[in-house]
Amino acid sequence: MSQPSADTDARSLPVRVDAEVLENRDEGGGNHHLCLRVPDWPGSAPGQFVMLSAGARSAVERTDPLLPRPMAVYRQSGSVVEVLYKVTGRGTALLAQVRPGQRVRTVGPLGCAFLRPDAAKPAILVGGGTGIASLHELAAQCAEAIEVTVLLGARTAEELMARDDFAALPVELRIATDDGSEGHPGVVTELLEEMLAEGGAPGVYACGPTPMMRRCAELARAAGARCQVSLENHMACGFGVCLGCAAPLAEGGFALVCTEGPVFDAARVAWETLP
Amino acid sequence: MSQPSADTDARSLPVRVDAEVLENRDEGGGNHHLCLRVPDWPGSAPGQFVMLSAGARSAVERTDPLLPRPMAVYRQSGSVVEVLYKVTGRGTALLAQVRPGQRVRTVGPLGCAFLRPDAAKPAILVGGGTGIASLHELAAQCAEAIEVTVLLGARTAEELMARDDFAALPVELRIATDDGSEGHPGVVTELLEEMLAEGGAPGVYACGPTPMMRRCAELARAAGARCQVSLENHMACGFGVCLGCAAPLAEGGFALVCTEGPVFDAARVAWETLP
Amino acid sequence: MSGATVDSRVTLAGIELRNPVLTASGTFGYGTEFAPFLDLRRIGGFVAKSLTLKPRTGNPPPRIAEAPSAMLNAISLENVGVEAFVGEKLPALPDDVVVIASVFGTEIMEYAEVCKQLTGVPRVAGLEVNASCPHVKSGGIEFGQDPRVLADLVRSVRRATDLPLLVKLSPNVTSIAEMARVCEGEGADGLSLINAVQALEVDVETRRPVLQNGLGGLSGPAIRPIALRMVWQAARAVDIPICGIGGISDAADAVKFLLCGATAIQVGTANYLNPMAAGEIADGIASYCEDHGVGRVADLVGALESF
Amino acid sequence: MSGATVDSRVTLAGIELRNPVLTASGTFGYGTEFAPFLDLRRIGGFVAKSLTLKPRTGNPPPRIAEAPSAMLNAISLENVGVEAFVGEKLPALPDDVVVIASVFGTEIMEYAEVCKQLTGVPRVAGLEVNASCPHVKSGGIEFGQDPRVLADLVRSVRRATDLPLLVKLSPNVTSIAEMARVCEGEGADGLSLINAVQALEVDVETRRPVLQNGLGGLSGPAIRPIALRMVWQAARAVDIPICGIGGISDAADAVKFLLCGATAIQVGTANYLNPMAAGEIADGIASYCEDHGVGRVADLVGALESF
Ligand SMILES: Cc1cc2nc3c(=O)[nH]c(=O)nc-3n(C[C@H](O)[C@H](O)[C@H](O)COP(=O)(O)OP(=O)(O)OC[C@H]3O[C@@H](n4cnc5c(N)ncnc54)[C@H](O)[C@@H]3O)c2cc1C
Ligand SMILES: Cc1cc2nc3c(=O)[nH]c(=O)nc-3n(C[C@H](O)[C@H](O)[C@H](O)COP(=O)(O)OP(=O)(O)OC[C@H]3O[C@@H](n4cnc5c(N)ncnc54)[C@H](O)[C@@H]3O)c2cc1C
Ligand SMILES: Cc1cc2nc3c(=O)[nH]c(=O)nc-3n(C[C@H](O)[C@H](O)[C@H](O)COP(=O)(O)O)c2cc1C
Ligand SMILES: Cc1cc2nc3c(=O)[nH]c(=O)nc-3n(C[C@H](O)[C@H](O)[C@H](O)COP(=O)(O)O)c2cc1C
Ligand code: FES
Ligand code: FES
Repeated sequence: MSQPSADTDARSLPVRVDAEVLENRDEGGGNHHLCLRVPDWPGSAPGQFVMLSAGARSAVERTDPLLPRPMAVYRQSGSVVEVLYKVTGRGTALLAQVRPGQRVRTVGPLGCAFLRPDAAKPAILVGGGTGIASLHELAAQCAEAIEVTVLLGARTAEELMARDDFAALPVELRIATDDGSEGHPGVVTELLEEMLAEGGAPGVYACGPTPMMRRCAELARAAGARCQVSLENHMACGFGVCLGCAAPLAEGGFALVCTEGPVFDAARVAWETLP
Repeated sequence: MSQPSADTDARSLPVRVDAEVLENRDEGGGNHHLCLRVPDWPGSAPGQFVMLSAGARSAVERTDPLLPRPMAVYRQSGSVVEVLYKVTGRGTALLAQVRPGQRVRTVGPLGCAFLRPDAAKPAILVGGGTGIASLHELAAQCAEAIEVTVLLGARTAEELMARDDFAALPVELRIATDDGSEGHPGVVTELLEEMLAEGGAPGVYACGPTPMMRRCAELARAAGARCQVSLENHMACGFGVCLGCAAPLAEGGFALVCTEGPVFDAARVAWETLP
Repeated sequence: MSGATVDSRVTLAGIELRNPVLTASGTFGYGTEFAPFLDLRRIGGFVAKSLTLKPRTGNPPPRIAEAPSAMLNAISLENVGVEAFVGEKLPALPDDVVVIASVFGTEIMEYAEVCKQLTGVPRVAGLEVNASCPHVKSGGIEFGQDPRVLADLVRSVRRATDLPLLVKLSPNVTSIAEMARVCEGEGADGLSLINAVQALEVDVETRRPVLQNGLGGLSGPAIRPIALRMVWQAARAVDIPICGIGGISDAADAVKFLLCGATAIQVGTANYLNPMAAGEIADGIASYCEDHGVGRVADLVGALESF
Repeated sequence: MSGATVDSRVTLAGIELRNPVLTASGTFGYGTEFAPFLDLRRIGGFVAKSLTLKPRTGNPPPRIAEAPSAMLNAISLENVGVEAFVGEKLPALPDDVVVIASVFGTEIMEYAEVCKQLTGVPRVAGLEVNASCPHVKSGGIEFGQDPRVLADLVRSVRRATDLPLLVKLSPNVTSIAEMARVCEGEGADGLSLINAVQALEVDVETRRPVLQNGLGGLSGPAIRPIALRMVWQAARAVDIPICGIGGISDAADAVKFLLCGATAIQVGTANYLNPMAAGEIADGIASYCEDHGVGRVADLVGALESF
């Protein structure tokens, strides 16, 4: 299985499979847990994602909604690929209706993974909303080698994704909810601010809504810490051909989030013009 | 509850309801049995139909497939409306995926019913394929008053719809299958031919594929029997505004199948140009 | 959330509407068909099926087919004729319902004559001239596809009536802005757009077109982004009001057209799928306004911001 | 059912293709991106992303959005430039893959120069001139929207190359037949149609267009019936071969275009949803032929029967 690495050549070649649904569980708060059997799954590294089309190969070929949805690989083992997703619109609502035994068209693994964490430094993982799903594989791998703190944020305790899975890892877990229904009352970046104030220039790994990631980037820069973010741009293909997912770079020009990302060094992103 | 009648003024006003699915059972051979709760259902007469949109009010608003599907009222009792349908394309396949508790947009009852059978004459009902579903209410009502023979045809015994429900009625039931797997080996109109040869000028009531109905019309005319057919034109609205369902008439011009039909006197139909 | 505090009234080409939701010609019959489903006083009004001088039957079937997020139709000119409309259809409608009559023809004189006969009829609030009809003299090209033919048409009907005059444009053109300006120049009071998009669908088993007529008109959600573009372009080209049409299925769709510059909208194909759609859209626009702090629906018109 | 006995070869504008399935410019990158999914030798060939003289970056995001049975894009001119295409992209492709280069520009001289630079490059089997680019001198109207501008463009690129020359037409016109005849008259060897349909989508929360660029191009299944109509119209207007494009997602869709007169087809947006689509469509056409007793795919071309 591949190690966390953004080295393009080390990436496994993606497959396209009409994957069998093993499980598709409603976990409450709009969150769902999907287990797919993907024969020939080549393995993915933390931060990589798949493109999922619900219904493309089910009994009914639908042309609406049309585009596949990008989803992080939440966990993987052998040919079983897990995805944790929130119903936010029509595509994810359709996905939530798929039953075990039906098929979901799956393309992946795609994208560049998180860069291997520096073995000498503690890591802080900051996840907000659906961004949490992108961090579980990273947390699990890092926790074997270094000290890891995971900060998770959501609007309410009910909407919080994956709490129990993170709690089962050998990491320090802290939670923030907007309504104070669990953990710190407020936004998750306030927890990051607190932790960075303690010094030590840890590695920061963030995935969540743009304002959250932007704030993480600012805080990390101020603290002299390196910060990687996983961007959530809209995508049509996921493998570098539609040019739809361009993110503006601080150095000028654009990078494709699907092939050059989704993981970027936070300092490279032109946060002001990122949609 | 209303009696069989094509009297326009006696028709109940249709309703539009996002009906709750009580049951949606796969009966094998592509056939499915759907039970809907339609509050304020005004009752329908044999031969009337509903327009069903699967998914219009489910969790996912889909725009494809777009048009609702016309389906005969198979049975009704109070606010429960039953439909028997075969999966033949994308719309019916989508309908087959709907689960109890979900909603199916329902508009109806629509169309003109079969004319009340002549109390002095026996009735022969001829159903082929999905047309069988249009005849059950008629059979049930007629059987209370007159001698009824029901002839049902299908490609195979497995694909045959509603056999057991018809068998439970006080009617004479005869079956034909193309492959001879049940009953008469051949087409159902051969059974009709046999029966008409016995004389007595019964009333003939037919619903099924166009070639079948056309043959019934020919046989009935030759035997001097009156024949009513229920046409299955493609429809967009079902209540007379799109003008899409026009059927050519022998007298020239067109009739709207959804409002002037679906039941027509077979002699009125221009069979050569009916699509 | 109820929208009760919102002022929904708009004025389209001089016609005062209770709210901006009309229904589109050919998708709402002559109005009475919807009585079981919808109190017509819940919507702004309706545009009746296009009328010709004499009653006409339409094309032989098949006349409709399904397409991705759309339908195709080739109904052609089927209608009861102007006389039956005035004598039978209009009187059957409840009072207080705004009726716009749609006019159709195979030559300009027929259009003008139908307009004349509808002028002065008390229940007719305005006319919509359907310019998507093939112009036999120009070799089958639509009236609305040639700026000169369109100008002639609008000039003639303008002379024939003093009723509020909307011209319904064909989308099958290079420049909708040019066609809009032609109509404005000839005295149209407003524009309705778009009509169905010319299209073709084929059956690979029979190897024939699915419609007996061959070509048909594409309508429904699939054409909405095209319609929205054309409404935006037309609204920037002219000062007369615009009635937006094309794939509108819910209140959000309708709001998009208003933002792009439409003063009112028409619900078309959606009426078939949901005979209560127009009423729900009218209520939904008001709720949208209330939820977004907009006091008057008219304030949405043309309020699109650039990026 | 395997299609193995069917002769799938077609000749498009002098280019011999193993089968009639190409992939559309801008939806297939420079070919190598599909290597994990599809042996490029399974399809007829591909049309590369449109090239300009110099490398260009595209529009700022958002560049794409979803629409009913469709997507919208405003990628603009983003490409690696003709030099990098010849120097880096072409050599990375396996032998025996038919490559058609697509050419783009903001003025006619740029088109001609890019065509010149691609002529004589061994791996380039033909050129496709993308006429859906806004012509700055005509005030932003597309090259393919004005018959005179289109004639000038085709004349210039025809002089610049002796490679098989396809002109890719814009669907945003009144008469596709007229545009087709213009290209034929100026010596084009074939036509590709349609490009994406100009469209607009709005976000009712932000009250802005969903694309940063405002307008975008609509592609995918929603436009298929429009594309099919235009291919049918163009095929009746000219004698040069046509490559059909627009919403093709499966073999049946492809067969419809062949029946309407297309010699070959291009798969576009479907590549995004299913990177194996083009291969599956190629196989599916052969199976269709086998199942329907058609010995040669070429026999389907223009075989539509009237009703
Ligand atoms: C690399 C990557 C990994 C992701 N991983 C996860 C995950 O593990 N779990 C999870 O719940 N979500 C994840 N997301 C976000 C997820 O893709 C969106 O929530 C989803 O596409 C929304 O689709 P919808 O049909 O519900 O919404 P709609 O609003 O109906 O979608 C309309 C269009 O917008 C796009 N879109 C809308 N929201 C987003 C978004 N936030 N990001 C990207 N595209 C969007 C859709 O893909 C679609 O094309 C990820 C996004 C990216 C880019
Ligand atoms: C008055 C009436 C009553 C009917 N009652 C029944 C019934 O009780 N049970 C049953 O199984 N079927 C019935 N049918 C037929 C049923 O409507 C079609 O089988 C169904 O519409 C096919 O839809 P699809 O999505 O499976 O097929 P698709 O081929 O995907 O449909 C594409 C389009 O064609 C139309 N269409 C295709 N076949 C037919 C057809 N045979 N009749 C009308 N439209 C068609 C669809 O409605 C849709 O608009 C009835 C039809 C009519 C007109
Ligand atoms: C079956 C059908 C019949 C139509 N008849 C007419 C007509 O008679 N006159 C007219 O101006 N438009 C007619 N139209 C066009 C509609 O009024 C409307 O412009 C078009 O369908 C686009 O709107 P929609 O996508 O909301 O349906 C018809 C449309 C359909 C689908
Ligand atoms: C994201 C995107 C980018 C495109 N870029 C180009 C391009 O560079 N050159 C071109 O000629 N067409 C381009 N097209 C148009 C396609 O080649 C095709 O003509 C159009 O999408 C219709 O086909 P489809 O519906 O199968 O996608 C692009 C289309 C999309 C969706
Ligand atoms: S999603 Fe298509 S290039 Fe990135
Ligand atoms: S189905 Fe619309 S008029 Fe009959």
